[in-house]
Amino acid sequence: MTRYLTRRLGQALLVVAGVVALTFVIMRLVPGDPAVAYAGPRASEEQLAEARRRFGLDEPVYVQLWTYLRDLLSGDWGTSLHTRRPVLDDLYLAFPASLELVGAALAVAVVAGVPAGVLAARYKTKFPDFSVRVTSMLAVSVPVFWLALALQTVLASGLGWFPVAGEYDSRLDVTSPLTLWTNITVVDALITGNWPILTSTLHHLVLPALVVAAYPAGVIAQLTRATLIEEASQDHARLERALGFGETAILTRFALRPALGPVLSLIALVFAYSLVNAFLVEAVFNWPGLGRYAAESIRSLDTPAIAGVTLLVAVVYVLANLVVDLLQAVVDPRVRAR
Amino acid sequence: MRWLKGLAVAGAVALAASACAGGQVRGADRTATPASTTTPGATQQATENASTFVYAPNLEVVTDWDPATSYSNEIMAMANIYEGLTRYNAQTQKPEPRLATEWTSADDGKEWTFKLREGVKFHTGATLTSQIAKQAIERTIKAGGGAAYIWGAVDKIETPDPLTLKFTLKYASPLDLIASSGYAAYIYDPAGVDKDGKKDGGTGPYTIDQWQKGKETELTLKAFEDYWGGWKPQQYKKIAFRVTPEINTAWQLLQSGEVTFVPRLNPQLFEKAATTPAVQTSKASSFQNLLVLFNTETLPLEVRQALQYAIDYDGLVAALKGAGVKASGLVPQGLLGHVPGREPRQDLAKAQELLERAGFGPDKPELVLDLTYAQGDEDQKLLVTLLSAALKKLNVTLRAKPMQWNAQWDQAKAKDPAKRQDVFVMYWYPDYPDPYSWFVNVFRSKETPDFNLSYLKDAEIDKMIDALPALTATDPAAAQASYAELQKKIIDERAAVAVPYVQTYQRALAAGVQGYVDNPAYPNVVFFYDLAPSP
Amino acid sequence: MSRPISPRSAPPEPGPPEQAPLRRTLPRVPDRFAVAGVVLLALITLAALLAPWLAPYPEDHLDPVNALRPPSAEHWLGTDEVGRDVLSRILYGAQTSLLIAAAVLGASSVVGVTLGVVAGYAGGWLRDVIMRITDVFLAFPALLLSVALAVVLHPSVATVIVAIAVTWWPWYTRLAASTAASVATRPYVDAARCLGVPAPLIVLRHVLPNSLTPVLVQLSLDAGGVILTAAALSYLGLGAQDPTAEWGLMVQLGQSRFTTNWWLAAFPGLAILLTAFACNVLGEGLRNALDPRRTVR
Amino acid sequence: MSAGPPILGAERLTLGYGGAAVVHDVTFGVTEGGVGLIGESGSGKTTIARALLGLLTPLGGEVRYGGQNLKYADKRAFRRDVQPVFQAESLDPRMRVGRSIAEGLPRSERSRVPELMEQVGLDPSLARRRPHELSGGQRQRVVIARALAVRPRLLILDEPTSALDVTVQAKILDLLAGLATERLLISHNLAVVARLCRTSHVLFAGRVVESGPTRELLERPAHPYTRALRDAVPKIGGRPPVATGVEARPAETGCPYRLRCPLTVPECAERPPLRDLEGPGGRQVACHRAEDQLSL
Repeated sequence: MTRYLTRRLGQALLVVAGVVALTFVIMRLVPGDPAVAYAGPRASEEQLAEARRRFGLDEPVYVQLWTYLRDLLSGDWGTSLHTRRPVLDDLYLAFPASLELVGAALAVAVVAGVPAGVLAARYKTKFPDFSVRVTSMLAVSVPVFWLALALQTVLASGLGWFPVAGEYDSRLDVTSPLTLWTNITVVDALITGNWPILTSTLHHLVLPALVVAAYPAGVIAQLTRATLIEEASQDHARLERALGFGETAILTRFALRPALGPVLSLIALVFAYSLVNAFLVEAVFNWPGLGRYAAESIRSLDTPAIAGVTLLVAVVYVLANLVVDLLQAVVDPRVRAR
Repeated sequence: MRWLKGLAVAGAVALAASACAGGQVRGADRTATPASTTTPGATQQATENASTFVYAPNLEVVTDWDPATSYSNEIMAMANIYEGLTRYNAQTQKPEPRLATEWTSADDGKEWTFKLREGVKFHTGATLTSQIAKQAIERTIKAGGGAAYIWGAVDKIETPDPLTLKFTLKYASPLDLIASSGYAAYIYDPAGVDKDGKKDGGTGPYTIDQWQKGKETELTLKAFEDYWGGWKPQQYKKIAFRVTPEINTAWQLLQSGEVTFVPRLNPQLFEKAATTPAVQTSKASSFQNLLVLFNTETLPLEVRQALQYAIDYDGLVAALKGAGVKASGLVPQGLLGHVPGREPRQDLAKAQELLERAGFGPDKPELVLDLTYAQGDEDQKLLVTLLSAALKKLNVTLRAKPMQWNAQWDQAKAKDPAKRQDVFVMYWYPDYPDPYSWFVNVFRSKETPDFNLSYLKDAEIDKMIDALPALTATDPAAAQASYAELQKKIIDERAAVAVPYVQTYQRALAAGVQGYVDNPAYPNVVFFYDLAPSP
Repeated sequence: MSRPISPRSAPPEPGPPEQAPLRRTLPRVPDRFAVAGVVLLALITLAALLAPWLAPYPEDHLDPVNALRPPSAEHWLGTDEVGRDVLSRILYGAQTSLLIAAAVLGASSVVGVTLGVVAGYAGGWLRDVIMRITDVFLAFPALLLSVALAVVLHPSVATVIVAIAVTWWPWYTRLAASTAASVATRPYVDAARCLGVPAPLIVLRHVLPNSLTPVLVQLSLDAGGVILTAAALSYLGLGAQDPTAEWGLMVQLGQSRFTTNWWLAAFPGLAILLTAFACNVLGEGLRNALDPRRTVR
Repeated sequence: MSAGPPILGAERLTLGYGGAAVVHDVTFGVTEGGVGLIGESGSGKTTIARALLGLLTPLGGEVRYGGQNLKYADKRAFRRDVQPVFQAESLDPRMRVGRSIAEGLPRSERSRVPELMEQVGLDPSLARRRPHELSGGQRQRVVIARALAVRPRLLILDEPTSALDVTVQAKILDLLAGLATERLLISHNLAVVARLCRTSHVLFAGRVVESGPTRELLERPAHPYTRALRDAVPKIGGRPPVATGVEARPAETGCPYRLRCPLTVPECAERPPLRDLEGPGGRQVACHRAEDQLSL
């Protein structure tokens, strides 16, 4: 196990190194002089030169790559051109909000997807199965940015069931200010027992979480259904049938457990993907996360910020994959031997 | 400024232009200057205003807390925290007293003396003196960032007494106007400047309450109790900036009463706002106009003139549906140098005739032009769509590229002139309310291009431009004549530019707010102190 | 949407011992679901191909006087802010979407399969090098890498194609490598080697054709993902540019008018949904048909 | 029997994948009259065949071709001389059988395909079919025709008939027996081997446990494993032998077969038996109890 762990970690590091190199290349290729963007349009030649020195743009490329690497490792991810703050600080603020959104979405996805899959497997080829298949297929095919727009207009603006946008009612900042610990509002509100903010945040979370949950819920339902049907067709299920267990009991009591393994590793895999999906939704719902930050960075061609976001998501992605593989290795010793 | 605009405008992606025209506000009378004193008996039995005024900007508010270098969106907050010596009144077209109560100029505009207001307290607790004001301005000049260049004429500053500030200039300049700028002209206590936004060194009616970078409600302001203007109960004591990138979301928030003020709407939403009971609207002409700059180095005069005639000015303004009005020359209405009655008109027959004279046109070789414009700007895109449709008929192909500002600008400044575009589309507005900005930045010749992106090089025009500040400071009538002459030369004779429209700000705010007036000299700024809920 | 990470994308186990040609396997399991996908996709393709004849108005027909008209008899799906017919633009948009999907899948499968087959057949260090490179590209969520690339390149349809293809090919490399490695051990490959057929010819004649089936299935499963990713990029302003008719771009342009002129964003979004749905259903059916373990009816 | 070295041979050949040996120290030559390699699946037969075909690099020892190490031999001549005949399934499912047969032929000789097909008893009109459109026996004939195309001197037959029906098997064996080439036959089926090979080697767990004239082996097996093979496969068309012992795995020390062997003595656990010359026809056997067996 230790050997497998080291090898797998080594691979992950290698991949991260490749990602760093790729981000560096992309940053080099972006048109527009970052020094100009930073120093402002009316900067004098001296100010420009100063900005170039600041970004190390006057050095040869390999030195720049080395500096970039060293800075990354020492926690200096560069300075955003549009917020003029360290990129890492910006990410530290934005990432928790996205984490909150994606976490909520995945919870919704599991709560909706697993029972749907069970239902479909139980009544396979019948109407419930058909509707679950169609719905889950629609869920993975829907453009999230469009779904966000539609749900916001109908459920929030039209019917008034949910708030239109935002993370919580901003008036609460005055009446019951929130002490920040983790920067994840829900968690902080829980820790500090700030109920008004907690309920407000949960209420605000519903719509964006539903939208982000569409894709993972669809995939989870499909996977649960397929795994359950496979499990139910195996020998042990036949035995259980012979012992007089009903179909529902077999599915939920015996088949569901082994099916949960793949679903769990799937969740880890769709995590990073949902993070990217959240990017497309955050602007619509005014959610102060990574996506909104990235969108602004793209608009202002803020290369350090774009690189920072890319790097962060790639690392999350690599980590998620690593976790999946390690989980599988724990569960299934054959993986280790590969 | 262009840079800021690049941000703000590109940021507006789906947002229609900021809007304009007129200056009328539905259901609100205006209070332009603070009441000098608060006599408790005089105010009606107004109850203390406990509500928060929520402003919904489409971009992050603060990128720079330093009043010396601040040059971006934070003007929305800064103009309420900090004050300058003067403030420009868009109605009278004159600077009015703010921290200075009166001022005089001498020596043909090369010497200016400002009398400071008495009893003004900084948020730091310090009292305003000419010494602190001098320190602030000198610090701003030394920092050299943002719009610090506006003080370029200043030679030295003296403080003959604690309330008198005397400037000696290298050349004549309208310093009272310069001092009203929304950028780099603030008088502040340098001890209060804090880049982390925990405190500030302003004198204005509001001070920083909380700044949470990256949060949805990024910034809250609270009333500064010791404000020299005093406080009435009904005035807003709490201000919040709630960042809302999507215009459609902003509108829904306004409708549900969660935000009080939305600075930009598109024409359709604005129309809807006008008929929504809970919402009032405001239209005001701005100082921001669209420039279509023709490359004077690559395009023959006839082609440039043909392009001027090919633009469907009326169609464009009609499609803007109130978000812009046809421009009359380079200088928007409300500024010195504006010349009425020179609105351009489309004339395709004339355009074709001119093209044919240059050897192009329907039966002649095809002409291919490269145009660059701001990515994500719907109004510029509209211009491009209409222009390419018109030019197609004249056998001219417009290769239009939407670009990020940095990239667009970089290409325009390319060392190799062959790599530069033929047509450059951008917005321009002045840092302080004076038309000089257009001429010195965009049309004065320069060795290496920066904003002179028509690449015009004309010694005579340069000479006239250089004389403008002194004329403005000493002889406004002569300045006006000079501006008129310059516009004739640049637009008609040299055909370096076409100016299709001036933007109109179209604001939407909660119906219950009284006293909102747009001041185009401070774009997107709401002077919260002037507002109150209707009784 | 970046490349979906779902069970659909996991490189399958090396297939059953002998994969019969796709053609022969297909009719074995007719899935009504898949048939529905085929029909839907065929209709959409037909609409795209016949757009110039079907569309009631030319693609770039401007009519500012009739701007922002709601759906009516003249304009079934209404008009946009410069008076262009939404229905016509959706029909032309189908061309763009299908073109992007075809180009991305074509380019990335050619590159991916070539590298994968070489890696799978050659094995050894060559395989290791190729696979590590694919790992790096796989670590980027497709949308993000596309964003980064689209920032570097100029936003356009071509950029979208390049950007997505760059993130897409590694999946086919993985898939083809694992299949090719198993094909390489087949007796007919040994037989060919014994006949002295040179390695490149063996790869071309035997390994490549016999590694294609899983890739074809994966391609059909991926079409929906590509269309969604392309739409997302255009929605972010990094893809197709006006006046090109592209669905994601149309949603983005219509977004700010969703409360006032809902048809601008609603119909293009629906078009994306339907097309992605058709592709996904078809891909799912194909996979079920070709993978007996998963055939569940 | 002609003089000179055998056309192909194994010299102390040790084979394996990824460093782990599955064939240990095997030596034999392909002599006139056909040579058989007999053993259950997993005994290393196919691995040896792949090594003899030059598809697998030996871990130790060498493959000898025309009296020299194959490594240094003329590969083109070798490829012409030695051809495999694998199972019927060894055809590319996507390739028309005519093309499969022609694969080893230079372009100018493609016209020989009908002739080759007739030679193996196939109707030339089948050339445009794909493998799945042919019967098992037809496919096997295609495989043989493909090998014959380059006019080899030696065919290495790896289970050429095991997937076929009994009647078809017999026809294919007739065909093979009638060919004018040398042959090395690999099979689990003693009866098939007896039909085609004068000499045979019995493999167990990657080792040759008994060698000798095939008829001798059949009539008087000296090794208990050979006996088990013979008894389990009484006639053509039978299934591979099912191990009778509870423990089917080869032992790692001593005699590899001892865990299945009904005749073990303490010595079997102590050291592996040597391959000794025993009796006529170059008969060799590796068993501590060989003499007892022969005397049975």
